[in-house]
Amino acid sequence: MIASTLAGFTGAALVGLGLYGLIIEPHPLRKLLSFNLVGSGVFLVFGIVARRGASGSYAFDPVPQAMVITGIVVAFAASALAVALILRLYAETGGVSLDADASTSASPNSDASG
Amino acid sequence: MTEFFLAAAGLIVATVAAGLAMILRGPTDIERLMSLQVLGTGGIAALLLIAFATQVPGVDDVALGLALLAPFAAIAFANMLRAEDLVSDDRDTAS
Amino acid sequence: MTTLANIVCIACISGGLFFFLAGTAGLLRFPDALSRLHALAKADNLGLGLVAIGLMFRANTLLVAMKLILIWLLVLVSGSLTAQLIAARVRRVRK
Amino acid sequence: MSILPLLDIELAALVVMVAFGTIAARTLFAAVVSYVAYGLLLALVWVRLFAPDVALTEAAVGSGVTGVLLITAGKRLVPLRGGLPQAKVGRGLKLAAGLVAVLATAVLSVAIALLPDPAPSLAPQAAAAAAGPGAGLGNPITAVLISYRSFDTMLEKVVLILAVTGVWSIGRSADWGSRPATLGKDASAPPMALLARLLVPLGVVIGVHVFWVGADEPGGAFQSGALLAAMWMVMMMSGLSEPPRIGGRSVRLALIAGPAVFLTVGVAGAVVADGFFAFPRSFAKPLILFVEAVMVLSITVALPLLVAGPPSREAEP
Repeated sequence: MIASTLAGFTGAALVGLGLYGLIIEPHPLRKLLSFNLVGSGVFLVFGIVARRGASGSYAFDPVPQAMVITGIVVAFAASALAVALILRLYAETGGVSLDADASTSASPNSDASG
Repeated sequence: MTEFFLAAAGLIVATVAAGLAMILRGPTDIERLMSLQVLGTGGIAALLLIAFATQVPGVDDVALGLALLAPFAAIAFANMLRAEDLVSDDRDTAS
Repeated sequence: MTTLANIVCIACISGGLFFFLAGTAGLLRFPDALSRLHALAKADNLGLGLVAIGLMFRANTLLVAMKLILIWLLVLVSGSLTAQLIAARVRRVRK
Repeated sequence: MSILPLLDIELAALVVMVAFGTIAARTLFAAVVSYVAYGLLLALVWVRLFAPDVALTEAAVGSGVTGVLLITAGKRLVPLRGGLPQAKVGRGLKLAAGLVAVLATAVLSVAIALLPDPAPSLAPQAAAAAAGPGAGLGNPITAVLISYRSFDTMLEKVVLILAVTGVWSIGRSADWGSRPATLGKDASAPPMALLARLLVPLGVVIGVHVFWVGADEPGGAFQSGALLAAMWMVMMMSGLSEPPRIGGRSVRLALIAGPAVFLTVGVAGAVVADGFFAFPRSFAKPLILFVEAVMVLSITVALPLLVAGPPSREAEP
């Protein structure tokens, strides 16, 4: 049981780290990476719920474990959509920030002059 | 025997994780790629050792999957290296 | 007979451990990329190979033993070819 | 005194350290390499939690394919180098972010420490479900996925399809019907082509094997589909194959085949027998394997399409 609780605390730490990165990283792809860290931290917390639910002949509760697998696939689908949005934003505006000031200062034109 | 497997797994993980210092240190992306590759191989070894020690069923297939995925990531990263000039960190952060 | 098998198993895994250690040490300490690549190959080929051979003594079925060999072969093939890719890239940068 | 707790502590510490490395890395490339390493270590943790199914999914989808997705996106953003939003992050914001992070971690940790004992478990129900409609499958997770949460599994495939639709819709209207941008720009290196030629046939065999044993052991449709998708992407990245034209009928058919067959079989169960997915036990295993095989096809097609991105006219020769 110690192993699963430890993994739970690891998951909690990952959520914290991911949140921090999500807030302070300026690069959108790295924000996305941080977001995935939060996600896997949550999965880990959920995973220990599965492990703690061991009963009978099972070493784990299969229901949360199956949901973690689904979660990983859905997280990937969301990441792919986010990447596509970021790339289109770049193609349209030449920048990758939603902040109006930041995106003009980061546009290729002003970049070449400055 | 179980304890020996676990100790060996722990040592291998610790060893290859030391190589991960190169991901932060560099100096170039080539070193980062290499440290990832050694982690991949060591990870497979550790996975097999842990699985044999703790009797988790079906891990041989997981190890097979990892062995397939290690070159998968390596090809993608190597592709990335050819696509752009190899930049050392200094130029990257200076820009 | 089983004691002999155990001894060989422990010897092989210890050997694998040594090569992982040596490979990572080389990766961290060698001066240039190509020598590091050389060190990396030791961990890939011999490190995982010896661990796999050691574990084969503990495999319950022939299928598991075959999978261990397949894992090693996969890493062997992909390791040498990605090393080739990386080395080609290193040479290009040097020119 | 066993060595096992030490190993667990080592793995946990390493996972957190590498996650930190992902955030602290100086370049995007270093961050993505860290992230892939992180996924690999996390897979080891999952094996320690007796979840090899999750370990394989995490390694394949969570780390491998996501890593390739991000590194490909980074490559496409290359012209941006130097033009990144350089908004300096102030000390105050860093402090606030750190506070939020610590708070979230603390709350979660307390919640974990206070988890009820004995833990509530759906395992007995799952065992019953495994004996029910999903019968004939020895792997409890597969049994759960196929019967206990049959709708959820199907909807999750629909999420993949929705994501593909979303990614395609984000492309320019003028580009509709063309190929996505290539994954292997100057991948003419002979070692890479040789690696792909050696790896892909082996990978397909392993993928099918993982699917086949998935019924009774760890493995199954997700994992198998992810491995096969990775093999297709290896072919794309080494220049042996190009992403398909998105207008192609076969591509679209392969995408929706999984959910379509799933629904058809389920509804047929309601019509022929006495409920959704209700079939005679002798029928169950071959039928479920058939449905899952089509699901594998859909996943194998969906994942590389998500990585390849929206259609782009520039990809045309």
